[in-house]
Amino acid sequence: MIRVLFFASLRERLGCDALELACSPGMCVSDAIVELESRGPQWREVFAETQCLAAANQTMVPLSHPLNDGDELALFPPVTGG
Amino acid sequence: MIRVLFFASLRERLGCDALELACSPGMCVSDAIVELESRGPQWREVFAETQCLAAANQTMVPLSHPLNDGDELALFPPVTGG
Amino acid sequence: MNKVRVQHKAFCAAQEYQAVVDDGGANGAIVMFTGRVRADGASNPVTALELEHYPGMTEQVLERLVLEARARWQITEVRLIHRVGKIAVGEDIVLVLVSSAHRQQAFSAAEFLMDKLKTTATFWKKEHRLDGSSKWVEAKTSDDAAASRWD
Amino acid sequence: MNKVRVQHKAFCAAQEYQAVVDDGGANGAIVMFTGRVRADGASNPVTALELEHYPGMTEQVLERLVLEARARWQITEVRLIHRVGKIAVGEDIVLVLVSSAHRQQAFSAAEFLMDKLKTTATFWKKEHRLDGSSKWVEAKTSDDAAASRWD
Repeated sequence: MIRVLFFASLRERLGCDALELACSPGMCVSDAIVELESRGPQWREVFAETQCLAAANQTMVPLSHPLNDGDELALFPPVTGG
Repeated sequence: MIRVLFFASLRERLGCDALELACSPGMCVSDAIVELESRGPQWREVFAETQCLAAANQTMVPLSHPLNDGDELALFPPVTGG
Repeated sequence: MNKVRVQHKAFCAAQEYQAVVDDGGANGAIVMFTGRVRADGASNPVTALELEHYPGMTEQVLERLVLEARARWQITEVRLIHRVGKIAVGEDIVLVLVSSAHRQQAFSAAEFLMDKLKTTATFWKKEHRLDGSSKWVEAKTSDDAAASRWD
Repeated sequence: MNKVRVQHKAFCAAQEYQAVVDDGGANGAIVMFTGRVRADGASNPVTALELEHYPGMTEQVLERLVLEARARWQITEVRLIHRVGKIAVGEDIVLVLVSSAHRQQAFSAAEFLMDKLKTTATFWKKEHRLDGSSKWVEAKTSDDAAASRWD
Protein backbone atom coordinates (compact mmCIF):
# COMPACT_ATOMS: atom_id res chain seq x y z
CA MET A 1 0.00 0.00 0.00
CA ILE A 2 0.98 3.63 -0.49
CA ARG A 3 0.07 6.19 2.15
CA VAL A 4 -1.13 9.35 0.35
CA LEU A 5 -1.22 12.72 2.18
CA PHE A 6 -2.92 15.91 0.96
CA PHE A 7 -2.13 19.44 2.10
CA ALA A 8 -3.57 22.94 2.02
CA SER A 9 -6.17 23.76 -0.69
CA LEU A 10 -5.87 20.25 -2.11
CA ARG A 11 -6.68 18.69 1.27
CA GLU A 12 -9.55 21.10 1.79
CA ARG A 13 -11.16 20.71 -1.64
CA LEU A 14 -10.85 16.91 -1.58
CA GLY A 15 -12.17 16.86 1.98
CA CYS A 16 -9.46 14.33 2.74
CA ASP A 17 -6.23 14.45 4.79
CA ALA A 18 -4.84 11.04 3.95
CA LEU A 19 -5.76 7.70 2.40
CA GLU A 20 -4.24 4.34 1.42
CA LEU A 21 -3.77 3.37 -2.21
CA ALA A 22 -2.90 -0.09 -3.56
CA CYS A 23 0.55 -0.13 -5.15
CA SER A 24 0.69 -1.81 -8.55
CA PRO A 25 4.07 -2.76 -10.07
CA GLY A 26 5.76 0.03 -12.08
CA MET A 27 3.36 2.64 -10.74
CA CYS A 28 4.57 6.24 -10.77
CA VAL A 29 3.22 9.42 -9.12
CA SER A 30 1.08 10.40 -12.13
CA ASP A 31 -0.44 6.87 -12.19
CA ALA A 32 -1.40 7.40 -8.56
CA ILE A 33 -3.05 10.70 -9.48
CA VAL A 34 -5.00 9.04 -12.34
CA GLU A 35 -6.14 6.42 -9.80
CA LEU A 36 -7.27 9.17 -7.41
CA GLU A 37 -9.11 10.99 -10.21
CA SER A 38 -11.15 7.83 -10.84
CA ARG A 39 -12.74 8.27 -7.39
CA GLY A 40 -15.36 10.66 -8.84
CA PRO A 41 -16.03 13.93 -10.67
CA GLN A 42 -15.05 16.09 -7.64
CA TRP A 43 -11.61 14.44 -7.49
CA ARG A 44 -11.14 14.78 -11.24
CA GLU A 45 -12.10 18.47 -11.10
CA VAL A 46 -9.77 19.28 -8.21
CA PHE A 47 -6.74 17.60 -9.79
CA ALA A 48 -7.52 19.28 -13.12
CA GLU A 49 -7.58 22.69 -11.44
CA THR A 50 -4.60 22.34 -9.09
CA GLN A 51 -0.93 22.71 -9.96
CA CYS A 52 -0.01 19.61 -8.04
CA LEU A 53 3.45 19.00 -6.54
CA ALA A 54 4.60 15.69 -5.11
CA ALA A 55 6.93 14.46 -2.40
CA ALA A 56 7.80 10.77 -1.99
CA ASN A 57 9.06 9.84 1.46
CA GLN A 58 9.37 13.55 2.26
CA THR A 59 11.54 14.44 -0.73
CA MET A 60 10.27 16.46 -3.70
CA VAL A 61 9.92 14.25 -6.80
CA PRO A 62 8.74 14.68 -10.40
CA LEU A 63 5.41 13.12 -11.45
CA SER A 64 7.37 10.41 -13.27
CA HIS A 65 8.90 9.17 -10.00
CA PRO A 66 8.29 5.41 -9.44
CA LEU A 67 6.47 4.38 -6.27
CA ASN A 68 7.08 1.36 -4.08
CA ASP A 69 4.98 -0.47 -1.54
CA GLY A 70 5.19 1.31 1.83
CA ASP A 71 6.00 4.73 0.32
CA GLU A 72 4.58 7.94 1.72
CA LEU A 73 3.32 10.11 -1.15
CA ALA A 74 2.33 13.71 -0.42
CA LEU A 75 0.42 15.85 -2.91
CA PHE A 76 0.07 19.61 -2.50
CA PRO A 77 -0.08 22.99 -4.29
CA PRO A 78 3.04 25.23 -4.59
CA VAL A 79 4.36 26.27 -1.17
CA THR A 80 3.69 29.77 0.23
CA GLY A 81 5.46 29.97 3.59
CA GLY A 82 7.77 32.60 5.07
CA MET B 1 41.27 82.38 6.25
CA ILE B 2 40.55 78.69 5.77
CA ARG B 3 39.93 76.46 8.77
CA VAL B 4 41.78 73.16 8.21
CA LEU B 5 40.86 70.03 10.19
CA PHE B 6 42.85 66.78 10.36
CA PHE B 7 41.48 63.37 11.33
CA ALA B 8 42.68 59.93 12.37
CA SER B 9 46.27 58.91 11.45
CA LEU B 10 46.81 62.23 9.68
CA ARG B 11 45.86 64.18 12.84
CA GLU B 12 48.00 61.94 14.99
CA ARG B 13 51.14 62.01 12.81
CA LEU B 14 50.96 65.77 12.30
CA GLY B 15 50.30 66.28 16.00
CA CYS B 16 47.63 68.78 15.00
CA ASP B 17 43.82 68.76 15.16
CA ALA B 18 43.14 72.01 13.33
CA LEU B 19 44.80 75.20 12.09
CA GLU B 20 44.08 78.38 10.11
CA LEU B 21 45.52 78.92 6.66
CA ALA B 22 45.57 82.18 4.67
CA CYS B 23 43.37 81.92 1.58
CA SER B 24 44.98 83.21 -1.60
CA PRO B 25 42.85 83.88 -4.72
CA GLY B 26 42.35 80.85 -6.97
CA MET B 27 43.67 78.46 -4.34
CA CYS B 28 42.55 74.82 -4.55
CA VAL B 29 42.81 71.90 -2.11
CA SER B 30 46.12 70.66 -3.49
CA ASP B 31 47.57 74.21 -3.20
CA ALA B 32 46.56 74.14 0.47
CA ILE B 33 48.35 70.81 0.89
CA VAL B 34 51.52 72.21 -0.76
CA GLU B 35 51.31 75.13 1.69
CA LEU B 36 51.00 72.71 4.61
CA GLU B 37 53.96 70.64 3.34
CA SER B 38 56.13 73.78 3.49
CA ARG B 39 55.74 73.77 7.29
CA GLY B 40 58.66 71.36 7.65
CA PRO B 41 60.07 67.90 6.77
CA GLN B 42 57.64 66.06 9.11
CA TRP B 43 54.64 67.59 7.33
CA ARG B 44 56.11 66.82 3.91
CA GLU B 45 56.77 63.22 4.93
CA VAL B 46 53.27 62.64 6.33
CA PHE B 47 51.51 64.03 3.25
CA ALA B 48 53.81 62.02 0.98
CA GLU B 49 52.94 58.83 2.84
CA THR B 50 49.16 59.34 3.31
CA GLN B 51 46.43 58.75 0.77
CA CYS B 52 44.75 62.02 1.61
CA LEU B 53 41.03 62.66 1.06
CA ALA B 54 39.43 66.09 1.33
CA ALA B 55 36.07 67.53 2.36
CA ALA B 56 35.22 71.21 1.85
CA ASN B 57 32.43 72.47 4.08
CA GLN B 58 31.64 68.87 5.03
CA THR B 59 31.24 67.59 1.47
CA MET B 60 33.79 65.30 -0.22
CA VAL B 61 35.70 67.15 -2.95
CA PRO B 62 38.53 66.37 -5.40
CA LEU B 63 41.98 67.91 -4.77
CA SER B 64 41.28 70.34 -7.64
CA HIS B 65 38.33 71.87 -5.73
CA PRO B 66 38.68 75.69 -5.38
CA LEU B 67 38.70 77.11 -1.85
CA ASN B 68 37.14 80.35 -0.63
CA ASP B 69 37.75 82.52 2.39
CA GLY B 70 35.81 81.13 5.37
CA ASP B 71 35.78 77.54 4.08
CA GLU B 72 36.22 74.54 6.34
CA LEU B 73 38.68 72.10 4.76
CA ALA B 74 39.06 68.64 6.28
CA LEU B 75 41.91 66.28 5.35
CA PHE B 76 41.89 62.62 6.30
CA PRO B 77 42.83 59.08 5.22
CA PRO B 78 40.23 56.71 3.65
CA VAL B 79 37.36 56.01 6.02
CA THR B 80 37.11 52.72 7.93
CA GLY B 81 33.89 52.83 9.96
CA GLY B 82 31.09 50.32 10.34
CA MET C 1 25.22 25.78 16.07
CA ASN C 2 21.98 25.28 14.14
CA LYS C 3 18.61 25.79 15.72
CA VAL C 4 15.69 24.98 13.44
CA ARG C 5 12.21 25.09 14.91
CA VAL C 6 8.67 24.78 13.53
CA GLN C 7 6.26 25.68 16.30
CA HIS C 8 2.74 26.83 17.10
CA LYS C 9 3.65 29.22 19.85
CA ALA C 10 4.89 32.77 19.32
CA PHE C 11 8.60 33.51 19.60
CA CYS C 12 10.40 36.65 20.73
CA ALA C 13 12.87 37.85 18.07
CA ALA C 14 14.66 40.20 20.48
CA GLN C 15 15.24 37.29 22.86
CA GLU C 16 16.59 35.06 20.08
CA TYR C 17 18.92 37.88 19.04
CA GLN C 18 20.16 38.30 22.61
CA ALA C 19 21.02 34.59 22.82
CA VAL C 20 23.15 34.79 19.66
CA VAL C 21 24.93 37.94 20.80
CA ASP C 22 26.47 36.23 23.82
CA ASP C 23 29.38 34.74 21.86
CA GLY C 24 32.34 36.48 23.50
CA GLY C 25 32.69 38.65 20.41
CA ALA C 26 33.48 35.77 18.07
CA ASN C 27 31.27 37.21 15.34
CA GLY C 28 31.63 40.64 13.83
CA ALA C 29 28.27 40.60 12.11
CA ILE C 30 24.74 39.52 12.97
CA VAL C 31 21.84 39.69 10.52
CA MET C 32 18.29 39.14 11.72
CA PHE C 33 15.23 38.96 9.49
CA THR C 34 11.67 38.71 10.71
CA GLY C 35 8.70 38.15 8.43
CA ARG C 36 5.39 39.20 9.95
CA VAL C 37 1.68 39.17 9.24
CA ARG C 38 1.15 42.47 7.49
CA ALA C 39 -1.93 44.66 7.83
CA ASP C 40 -2.85 44.98 4.14
CA GLY C 41 -4.97 48.12 4.53
CA ALA C 42 -7.84 46.67 2.45
CA SER C 43 -11.45 47.68 3.16
CA ASN C 44 -12.00 44.07 4.17
CA PRO C 45 -8.60 43.62 5.78
CA VAL C 46 -6.58 40.52 6.57
CA THR C 47 -6.92 39.80 10.30
CA ALA C 48 -4.79 36.67 10.52
CA LEU C 49 -2.87 34.13 8.50
CA GLU C 50 -3.19 30.42 9.04
CA LEU C 51 -0.05 28.42 8.36
CA GLU C 52 -0.23 24.72 7.53
CA HIS C 53 2.84 22.55 7.01
CA TYR C 54 3.99 19.00 6.31
CA PRO C 55 5.32 17.80 9.67
CA GLY C 56 8.55 15.89 9.27
CA MET C 57 9.31 17.04 5.75
CA THR C 58 9.35 20.74 6.64
CA GLU C 59 12.00 20.32 9.33
CA GLN C 60 14.15 18.24 6.96
CA VAL C 61 13.93 20.88 4.22
CA LEU C 62 14.91 23.63 6.66
CA GLU C 63 17.83 21.63 8.08
CA ARG C 64 19.10 20.98 4.55
CA LEU C 65 18.83 24.66 3.67
CA VAL C 66 20.93 25.56 6.70
CA LEU C 67 23.56 22.97 5.70
CA GLU C 68 23.61 24.39 2.19
CA ALA C 69 24.05 27.93 3.58
CA ARG C 70 26.95 26.69 5.72
CA ALA C 71 28.59 25.12 2.66
CA ARG C 72 28.34 28.39 0.73
CA TRP C 73 29.21 30.98 3.38
CA GLN C 74 31.36 31.21 6.49
CA ILE C 75 28.68 31.53 9.10
CA THR C 76 28.72 30.66 12.79
CA GLU C 77 25.29 30.45 14.36
CA VAL C 78 22.00 30.00 12.52
CA ARG C 79 18.52 30.22 14.02
CA LEU C 80 15.54 29.53 11.82
CA ILE C 81 12.10 29.57 13.43
CA HIS C 82 8.79 29.31 11.58
CA ARG C 83 5.40 29.43 13.22
CA VAL C 84 2.38 27.39 12.11
CA GLY C 85 -1.31 27.67 13.03
CA LYS C 86 -3.25 30.92 13.22
CA ILE C 87 -1.13 34.09 13.46
CA ALA C 88 -2.62 37.55 13.99
CA VAL C 89 -1.67 40.75 12.16
CA GLY C 90 1.56 42.22 13.55
CA GLU C 91 2.83 38.90 14.88
CA ASP C 92 6.00 37.26 13.62
CA ILE C 93 5.75 34.30 11.22
CA VAL C 94 9.39 33.57 10.56
CA LEU C 95 12.79 34.45 11.99
CA VAL C 96 16.19 34.03 10.35
CA LEU C 97 19.21 34.90 12.45
CA VAL C 98 22.78 34.45 11.20
CA SER C 99 26.09 35.37 12.81
CA SER C 100 29.39 35.50 10.98
CA ALA C 101 32.85 37.02 11.17
CA HIS C 102 31.97 39.05 8.06
CA ARG C 103 28.92 41.08 7.16
CA GLN C 104 28.48 40.04 3.53
CA GLN C 105 28.54 36.37 4.48
CA ALA C 106 25.84 36.96 7.10
CA PHE C 107 23.65 39.01 4.73
CA SER C 108 23.95 36.52 1.86
CA ALA C 109 23.20 33.51 4.04
CA ALA C 110 20.14 35.17 5.59
CA GLU C 111 18.75 36.20 2.19
CA PHE C 112 19.45 32.77 0.74
CA LEU C 113 17.64 31.05 3.62
CA MET C 114 14.57 33.26 3.24
CA ASP C 115 14.44 32.99 -0.56
CA LYS C 116 14.78 29.20 -0.50
CA LEU C 117 12.39 28.77 2.43
CA LYS C 118 9.72 30.67 0.49
CA THR C 119 9.96 28.35 -2.52
CA THR C 120 10.98 24.95 -1.12
CA ALA C 121 9.78 24.59 2.50
CA THR C 122 6.41 22.84 2.81
CA PHE C 123 4.34 25.63 4.32
CA TRP C 124 1.00 26.93 3.03
CA LYS C 125 -0.69 30.16 3.99
CA LYS C 126 -4.38 30.96 4.22
CA GLU C 127 -5.65 34.52 4.67
CA HIS C 128 -8.50 35.22 7.06
CA ARG C 129 -10.35 38.51 6.52
CA LEU C 130 -12.53 40.70 8.71
CA ASP C 131 -15.80 39.49 7.12
CA GLY C 132 -14.95 35.91 8.08
CA SER C 133 -13.95 34.81 4.57
CA SER C 134 -10.71 32.94 3.98
CA LYS C 135 -8.56 32.14 0.97
CA TRP C 136 -5.40 30.16 0.27
CA VAL C 137 -2.53 32.41 -0.77
CA GLU C 138 -1.12 31.73 -4.24
CA ALA C 139 2.58 31.27 -4.90
CA LYS C 140 4.32 34.36 -6.29
CA THR C 141 6.53 34.34 -9.36
CA SER C 142 8.64 37.06 -7.69
CA ASP C 143 9.56 34.49 -5.02
CA ASP C 144 10.66 32.02 -7.71
CA ALA C 145 12.79 34.73 -9.30
CA ALA C 146 14.39 35.58 -5.94
CA ALA C 147 15.17 31.92 -5.22
CA SER C 148 16.67 31.30 -8.66
CA ARG C 149 19.35 33.96 -7.99
CA TRP C 150 21.15 31.34 -5.91
CA ASP C 151 21.19 28.54 -8.51
CA MET D 1 10.67 57.78 10.21
CA ASN D 2 14.44 58.14 10.17
CA LYS D 3 16.56 57.91 13.26
CA VAL D 4 20.25 58.55 12.69
CA ARG D 5 22.52 58.72 15.71
CA VAL D 6 26.27 58.98 16.28
CA GLN D 7 26.93 58.46 19.96
CA HIS D 8 29.53 57.51 22.54
CA LYS D 9 27.29 55.41 24.71
CA ALA D 10 26.38 51.80 24.04
CA PHE D 11 23.01 50.98 22.48
CA CYS D 12 20.79 47.93 22.88
CA ALA D 13 19.97 46.36 19.49
CA ALA D 14 17.13 44.25 20.91
CA GLN D 15 15.52 47.37 22.35
CA GLU D 16 15.82 49.24 19.03
CA TYR D 17 14.25 46.26 17.28
CA GLN D 18 11.38 46.19 19.75
CA ALA D 19 10.64 49.87 19.10
CA VAL D 20 10.40 49.28 15.33
CA VAL D 21 8.18 46.21 15.76
CA ASP D 22 5.38 48.21 17.39
CA ASP D 23 3.91 49.39 14.08
CA GLY D 24 0.48 47.74 14.19
CA GLY D 25 1.63 45.23 11.59
CA ALA D 26 2.24 47.84 8.87
CA ASN D 27 5.48 46.15 7.81
CA GLY D 28 5.81 42.57 6.70
CA ALA D 29 9.59 42.52 6.92
CA ILE D 30 12.23 43.78 9.33
CA VAL D 31 15.96 43.43 8.71
CA MET D 32 18.43 44.22 11.47
CA PHE D 33 22.21 44.24 11.07
CA THR D 34 24.68 44.73 13.89
CA GLY D 35 28.41 45.14 13.36
CA ARG D 36 30.48 44.37 16.45
CA VAL D 37 34.05 44.43 17.72
CA ARG D 38 35.29 40.98 16.85
CA ALA D 39 37.70 38.90 18.92
CA ASP D 40 40.37 38.23 16.26
CA GLY D 41 41.91 35.20 18.01
CA ALA D 42 45.48 36.53 17.53
CA SER D 43 48.20 35.71 20.10
CA ASN D 44 48.27 39.43 20.83
CA PRO D 45 44.52 39.95 20.43
CA VAL D 46 42.48 43.05 19.74
CA THR D 47 40.92 44.19 23.02
CA ALA D 48 39.07 47.27 21.79
CA LEU D 49 38.49 49.50 18.81
CA GLU D 50 38.61 53.26 19.03
CA LEU D 51 36.28 55.07 16.64
CA GLU D 52 36.98 58.66 15.62
CA HIS D 53 34.64 60.64 13.38
CA TYR D 54 34.12 64.06 11.81
CA PRO D 55 31.31 65.58 13.90
CA GLY D 56 28.78 67.36 11.72
CA MET D 57 29.84 65.81 8.44
CA THR D 58 29.26 62.22 9.58
CA GLU D 59 25.63 62.86 10.51
CA GLN D 60 25.03 64.59 7.16
CA VAL D 61 26.52 61.67 5.23
CA LEU D 62 24.37 59.18 7.13
CA GLU D 63 21.18 61.23 6.66
CA ARG D 64 21.89 61.45 2.93
CA LEU D 65 22.46 57.70 2.70
CA VAL D 66 19.08 57.09 4.34
CA LEU D 67 17.40 59.47 1.88
CA GLU D 68 19.08 57.67 -1.00
CA ALA D 69 17.90 54.29 0.35
CA ARG D 70 14.36 55.69 0.60
CA ALA D 71 14.52 56.84 -3.03
CA ARG D 72 15.62 53.39 -4.20
CA TRP D 73 13.46 51.09 -2.09
CA GLN D 74 10.03 51.12 -0.47
CA ILE D 75 11.02 51.18 3.15
CA THR D 76 9.16 52.45 6.19
CA GLU D 77 11.32 52.93 9.24
CA VAL D 78 15.11 53.27 9.28
CA ARG D 79 17.35 53.34 12.33
CA LEU D 80 21.05 53.86 11.88
CA ILE D 81 23.20 54.10 15.00
CA HIS D 82 27.01 54.26 15.05
CA ARG D 83 29.13 54.44 18.18
CA VAL D 84 32.33 56.43 18.51
CA GLY D 85 35.04 56.36 21.18
CA LYS D 86 36.54 53.22 22.69
CA ILE D 87 34.49 50.04 22.18
CA ALA D 88 35.42 46.70 23.77
CA VAL D 89 35.42 43.27 22.08
CA GLY D 90 31.86 41.88 21.79
CA GLU D 91 30.22 45.29 21.95
CA ASP D 92 28.17 46.67 19.09
CA ILE D 93 29.66 49.35 16.82
CA VAL D 94 26.87 49.90 14.34
CA LEU D 95 23.19 49.09 13.95
CA VAL D 96 21.09 49.21 10.78
CA LEU D 97 17.40 48.48 11.15
CA VAL D 98 14.96 48.69 8.23
CA SER D 99 11.28 47.85 8.05
CA SER D 100 9.34 47.42 4.83
CA ALA D 101 6.22 45.83 3.41
CA HIS D 102 8.48 43.51 1.40
CA ARG D 103 11.51 41.46 2.40
CA GLN D 104 13.74 42.12 -0.59
CA GLN D 105 13.32 45.88 -0.20
CA ALA D 106 14.32 45.66 3.46
CA PHE D 107 17.33 43.42 2.75
CA SER D 108 18.60 45.58 -0.12
CA ALA D 109 18.24 48.84 1.80
CA ALA D 110 20.05 47.44 4.84
CA GLU D 111 22.93 46.09 2.74
CA PHE D 112 23.16 49.32 0.78
CA LEU D 113 23.32 51.39 3.96
CA MET D 114 26.11 49.26 5.42
CA ASP D 115 28.14 49.11 2.20
CA LYS D 116 27.92 52.86 1.67
CA LEU D 117 28.52 53.70 5.33
CA LYS D 118 31.74 51.67 5.22
CA THR D 119 33.11 53.64 2.28
CA THR D 120 31.64 57.13 2.59
CA ALA D 121 30.86 57.92 6.24
CA THR D 122 33.67 59.80 8.02
CA PHE D 123 34.61 57.26 10.67
CA TRP D 124 38.10 55.93 11.38
CA LYS D 125 38.99 52.87 13.42
CA LYS D 126 42.03 52.21 15.56
CA GLU D 127 42.80 48.77 16.99
CA HIS D 128 44.04 48.42 20.54
CA ARG D 129 45.81 45.17 21.38
CA LEU D 130 46.52 43.29 24.59
CA ASP D 131 50.19 44.43 24.76
CA GLY D 132 49.07 48.08 24.75
CA SER D 133 49.99 48.74 21.12
CA SER D 134 47.57 50.43 18.77
CA LYS D 135 47.26 50.82 15.02
CA TRP D 136 44.93 52.61 12.61
CA VAL D 137 42.91 50.16 10.52
CA GLU D 138 43.46 50.42 6.76
CA ALA D 139 40.60 50.70 4.29
CA LYS D 140 39.71 47.42 2.55
CA THR D 141 39.34 47.04 -1.20
CA SER D 142 36.60 44.46 -0.53
CA ASP D 143 34.54 47.27 1.00
CA ASP D 144 35.01 49.40 -2.12
CA ALA D 145 33.90 46.47 -4.26
CA ALA D 146 30.81 45.95 -2.10
CA ALA D 147 29.87 49.63 -2.26
CA SER D 148 30.33 49.83 -6.03
CA ARG D 149 27.61 47.19 -6.53
CA TRP D 150 25.08 49.97 -5.93
CA ASP D 151 26.44 52.46 -8.48
